[in-house]
Amino acid sequence: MTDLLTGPEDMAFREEIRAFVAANLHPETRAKVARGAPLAREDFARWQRSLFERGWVAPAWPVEHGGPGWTARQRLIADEEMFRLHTPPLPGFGLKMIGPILMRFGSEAQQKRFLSGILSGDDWWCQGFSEPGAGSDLASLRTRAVRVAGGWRISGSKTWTTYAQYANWIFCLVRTDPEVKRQEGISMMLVDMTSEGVSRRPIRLMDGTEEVNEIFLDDVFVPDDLVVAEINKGWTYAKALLENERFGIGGIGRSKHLLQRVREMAVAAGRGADPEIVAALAGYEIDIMAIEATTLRLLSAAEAGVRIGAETSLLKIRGTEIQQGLTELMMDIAGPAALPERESACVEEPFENAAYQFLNWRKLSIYGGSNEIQRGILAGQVLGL
Amino acid sequence: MTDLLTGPEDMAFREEIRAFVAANLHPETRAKVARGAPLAREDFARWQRSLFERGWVAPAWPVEHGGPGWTARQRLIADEEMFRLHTPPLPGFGLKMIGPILMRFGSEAQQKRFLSGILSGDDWWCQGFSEPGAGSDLASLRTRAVRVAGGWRISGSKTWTTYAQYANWIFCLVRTDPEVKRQEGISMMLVDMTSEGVSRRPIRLMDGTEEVNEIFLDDVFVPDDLVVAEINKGWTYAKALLENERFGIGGIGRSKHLLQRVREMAVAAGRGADPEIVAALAGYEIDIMAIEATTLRLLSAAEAGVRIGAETSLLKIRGTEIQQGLTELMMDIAGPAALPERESACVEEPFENAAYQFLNWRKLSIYGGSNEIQRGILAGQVLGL
Amino acid sequence: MIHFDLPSDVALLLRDTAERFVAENYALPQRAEMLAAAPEEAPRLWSAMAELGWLAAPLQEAVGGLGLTPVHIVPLLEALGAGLVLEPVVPAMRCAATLARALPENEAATALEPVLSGERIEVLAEGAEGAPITATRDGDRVMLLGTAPLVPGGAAAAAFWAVAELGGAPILIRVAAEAASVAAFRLLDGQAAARVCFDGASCAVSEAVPDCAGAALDFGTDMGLVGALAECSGLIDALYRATLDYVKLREQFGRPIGRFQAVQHRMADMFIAREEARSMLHLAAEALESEDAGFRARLVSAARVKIADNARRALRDAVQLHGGMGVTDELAVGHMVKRLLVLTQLGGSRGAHLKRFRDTA
Amino acid sequence: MIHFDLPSDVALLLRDTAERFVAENYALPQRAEMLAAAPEEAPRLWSAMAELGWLAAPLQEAVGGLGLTPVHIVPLLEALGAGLVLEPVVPAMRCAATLARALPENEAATALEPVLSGERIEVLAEGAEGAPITATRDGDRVMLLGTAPLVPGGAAAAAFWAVAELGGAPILIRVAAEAASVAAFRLLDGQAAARVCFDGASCAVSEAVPDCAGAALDFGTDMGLVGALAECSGLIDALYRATLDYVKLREQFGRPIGRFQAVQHRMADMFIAREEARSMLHLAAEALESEDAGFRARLVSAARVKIADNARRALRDAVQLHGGMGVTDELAVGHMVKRLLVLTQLGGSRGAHLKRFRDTA
Repeated sequence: MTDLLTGPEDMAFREEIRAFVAANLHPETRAKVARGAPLAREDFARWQRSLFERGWVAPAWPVEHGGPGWTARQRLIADEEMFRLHTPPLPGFGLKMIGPILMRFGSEAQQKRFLSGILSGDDWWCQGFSEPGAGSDLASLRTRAVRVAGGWRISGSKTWTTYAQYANWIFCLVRTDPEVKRQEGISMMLVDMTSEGVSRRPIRLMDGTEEVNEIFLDDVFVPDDLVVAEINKGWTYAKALLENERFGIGGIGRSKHLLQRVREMAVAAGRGADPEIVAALAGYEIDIMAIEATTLRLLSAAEAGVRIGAETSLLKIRGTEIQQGLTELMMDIAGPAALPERESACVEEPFENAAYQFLNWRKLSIYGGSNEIQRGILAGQVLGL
Repeated sequence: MTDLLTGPEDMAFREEIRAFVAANLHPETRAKVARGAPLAREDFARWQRSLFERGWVAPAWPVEHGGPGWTARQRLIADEEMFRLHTPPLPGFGLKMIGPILMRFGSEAQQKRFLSGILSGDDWWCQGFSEPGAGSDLASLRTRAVRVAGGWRISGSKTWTTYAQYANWIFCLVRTDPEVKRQEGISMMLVDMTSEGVSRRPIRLMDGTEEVNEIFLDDVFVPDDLVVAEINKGWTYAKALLENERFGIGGIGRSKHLLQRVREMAVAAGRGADPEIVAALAGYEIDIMAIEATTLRLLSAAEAGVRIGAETSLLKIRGTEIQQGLTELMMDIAGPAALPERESACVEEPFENAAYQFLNWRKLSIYGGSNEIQRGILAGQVLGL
Repeated sequence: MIHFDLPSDVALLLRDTAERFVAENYALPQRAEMLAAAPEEAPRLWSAMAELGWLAAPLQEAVGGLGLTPVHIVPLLEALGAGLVLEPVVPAMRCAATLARALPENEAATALEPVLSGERIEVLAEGAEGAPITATRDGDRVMLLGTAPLVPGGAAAAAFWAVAELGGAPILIRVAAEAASVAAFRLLDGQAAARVCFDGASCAVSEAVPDCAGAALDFGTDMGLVGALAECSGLIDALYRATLDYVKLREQFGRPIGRFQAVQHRMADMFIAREEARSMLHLAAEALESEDAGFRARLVSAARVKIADNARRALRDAVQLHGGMGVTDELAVGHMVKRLLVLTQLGGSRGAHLKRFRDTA
Repeated sequence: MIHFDLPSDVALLLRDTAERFVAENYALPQRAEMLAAAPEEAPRLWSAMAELGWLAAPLQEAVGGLGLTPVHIVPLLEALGAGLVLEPVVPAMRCAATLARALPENEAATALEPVLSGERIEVLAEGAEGAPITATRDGDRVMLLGTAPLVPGGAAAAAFWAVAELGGAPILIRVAAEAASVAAFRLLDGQAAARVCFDGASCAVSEAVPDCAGAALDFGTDMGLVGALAECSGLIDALYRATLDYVKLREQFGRPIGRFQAVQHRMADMFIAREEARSMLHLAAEALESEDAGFRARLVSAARVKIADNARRALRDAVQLHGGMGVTDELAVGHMVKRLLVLTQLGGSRGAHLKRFRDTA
């Protein structure tokens, strides 16, 4: 891969990252990431702890809240290097989602209470937005909160809740005013997962993992001080999420990491010089370069004061198309070696996760606003159609 | 190309076709078709005359109206052989469109007056359906016919009228009742192109040809006996068109002919063994085979009494995708040799029409119901969405 | 020469039986139970399937079969594919078809009798691409060396017919499971397979079955491919139907998602993918009857390329249109997707079939 | 090392001037008139363009240029591309950039003076792939043999700089148009080109310009590629904007077609194609400043692959969404499509650039 950001300062910064990773990344975690194996809680927690201690755990957070004070350019470099060195990508529910929301909209008490736990990993957050009936159409959500003395009582269910089995907190969108329509009347609340009435059903995915869950909220009490900012304004805060880290949604580091793995697999399969594979890999490398160049160009414009809005949806669309395409190429390279169940004795390294990753990563074009939704956003908000 | 229909009777029939073509196709016409050059009126007329004399000009017509009495299978074979031998595909406005409509809905007088001219080519018909404001949405057409003594007076304009410059007759959809909505209130009328008030503006296409025209109808008188069947039922007759020749809309003969040309070009360009080209050509050959197999399967079902409706839209969609893909491959093979204007002195055979054919055949996915419309038809009429 | 006749009454009867069988025995909870068993356990419904005549169906009567041509069997196999059946019907058919051609009639009848009755499972075992199983003569015995890394249906097989090379020519050698080193495992779609090491296995020279110019093996390969393609076609159809039902029911933004044009166009493409797959399957099944091995290979490989391409496309779209539900293990869709993946990964790469298609032109 | 700074004021000024120039001089009827002229006629607006400094812009001041870096010129070239300008600006720039590097400074200044002033057109002329123009020494003269089959801008050139091989090394030899056999013709987008046969042309050995390791030619090639990519990017943007306007206006089934989801998604893809093209263009333009020829070649070829792919996609969709109007000669769309086609057919195949991209990794 050709790195685009290679000025002297960039290179020094890269060196700093590399040294840190070399000194701190657990070899077991590293091996899992390098081979696309599922990660355990400990893999994440251990790595988060290291980053936290170094002050690097929240690249995009302002310094006053515990961020490292990196520029957007440095964040892209850090992301690239971390992926290249097989560090596990930390789930973003605390660091990229509720953290920034609380910094912007939360009360001082909420910030004081939660931000440090998000940084350290002592608190593990999950996200309670989607519902069985409200996926792409989030505004149709039905989980209700009813006013009681000193707070609210929530009833309903949330789904696709990633890593809820590890979480002690969940931030939820709930309907607080059923009379007004759709987006209005929705509030955001912070719910202690150990509260009475919270239960969980793991959802087994087709790749055999249990990353996601359904969460049932049965008359769960939430005190007033755990409501985020104003009642009935939750939609606004949720929408603001989309603006966070939006220059990172191309997943460039992730794509480059995957490309590297596919290239290694091609070599392992004896097809490192197969013209068809070689051409396909070069094509993807250029595709990634185009997304990286677009990210940098939009970033540069934003830093110069140009308003960049929903344009970044294109990074999500193309980034996920590239990643899904690469998992398919990976599977084709692996051939039958991709087929044994990965827990079975007859797996063949390095191919044992190829088909599983293809299966698992089908989600990329579905979650966080499906690619159909993203194209609709581009058409509506950017193109004015 | 692997021929699928190769039973002894099939082979005998193929021989008959081949002998006829060898004896009758003008070498100049043959050369033009073989190289994808534009055809003149004379190329069509000369070939139609030969077919007419042999009784083969209208493969799908019943024997009593002058058809050869071929089975559907023989029609597919004839189409395949004719294309393979570089015969020019006759425009279908008379033979495939108004002819069958008149046979089914026209008066005996109309049949008597027009069918023989359609067969012999003495009459050249064009089609007056589309209008500047009514393309995909044909039912929004605005050309009006007003009742007068003994007939109607038409005013309006028609567009995309292929080969109108050669035509002496045009069949038009016109609005005869502006009060009812859309499909209702439309009639079909036969208009003598030499009538007072008919004028023509050629439309130059981006490939430089002038195949299509805009036709202006300025208070043109049409006597009652040139109205097709019932007034205000024109939409029904137009829709029936879609059912004609529907097993031929995959354009299998055309695709195979094009594939053969592309293969020859690859050899001429010294890339006959280029693995990328070879793989692409094999892929297209299989794509064509799939469409041929589907045509035969649907046909066989229809002959066994299964009702086959809008399913045949898939033949149009995939057939045109294949043909457009092949023109693009052809252009890639030709490289810069595709670029000189084809009238210029520096053209390089056999590449001189490659880019022009790419340009000209963009129309395939637009006319006769765009591929978007065809997918809508499948979704609506077959899938029930 | 292809006819495209409609399915015969026999074919439809077989298919209907299979559909009923699947409905009764293969609901997802029942299937989950089967998946929980150890892979080397005998597949639960094997003898029931044999009793229904499914294994005997495509073989000529002289060797104990029912004498049905491939086009008669295809609808049955489509139903078994759509039904996510775990029993190794196609691998067993492939093995039996190979033996029926490689062995003299009376020997074949004897060898196949306990197989067709469902008493035991026997399948072919081949080396990996570029690493064939080799045979060498040692006096009046033939010694084997090599491993078959992935034998579908091999987990519970009583015996393997090792496909080995002896002096450059293919031979078949029957090796009882006890005489080989068998490691059973499941594939990601749940079907049981085995890695079989033949090092040290041997038989008398007289017991090795030579295959004249590989004609029996070639036919068996094409038979196995068509069987797998039938399963694919059945699965594409099942995915299409499940997705169509889903988009008609699932509402977002106040209406069924099937009312959105982007969804409609994608469903139209899935319909096209299904129709093309069916047509190519029919073509390949008819070609299987041809004694022209080149023609047969050419059409089977063409079908393989097209159906695998369409399967990939259909499975991607089926998951996407099911949204979050599509990636779970809770609907049949996820299981169908895995099965289709496995089927398209086995039996040779796209490039290899494209090459075979060209080489037989 | 890439910066991605926003366009400078100079760049924007050049672009705005070009846009005004195009608006005043390149309405379709005006352009149709130009196309009706014989191809060998001098392009009408050439000296006006030279006066605006466009030809001198990217050259260093020491050779008579304005000393602007490639990123400054790119917006100008995008505007000329979108404007369907017929004058051979990019071929002339490529030639001048090559000479500025191949010749000693003072000689370059002298050679370029009449070129940059617009007094005459001089372009490079290369043999076809696999059929280079060859040079042989004959005493103190160099004799040429070979043909350049397609020289963009060659129809009205006063002189050609033949790129020839002399003993395996590249040299440049200036041949006046009268000394070569020139056949002028138009390409399908209307631009004038020539087939130039150099058989028998010669010059003194001292006049032949050696190019040390092809460094000047390589730079010129990359410069020419970036120029053509800038035109492509401008055209993709123009197609995108024209199509967006069209789908907002054109009504079918009672509403603008831009309200149909299938059209919206396709427009979103066209937007993406445009954005990616712009980004890759910027990347390539910055890379042009690098003295690392491998890095430069790598990024230019990457840009070429991506932009050509996106151009093809954009032109297909633009025509399709314009429906019947898209295939006519009556809207600018048809002309843009033809121009884009020509640009993507010239300058090397996709495969060749993919290979150059890999080889420079």
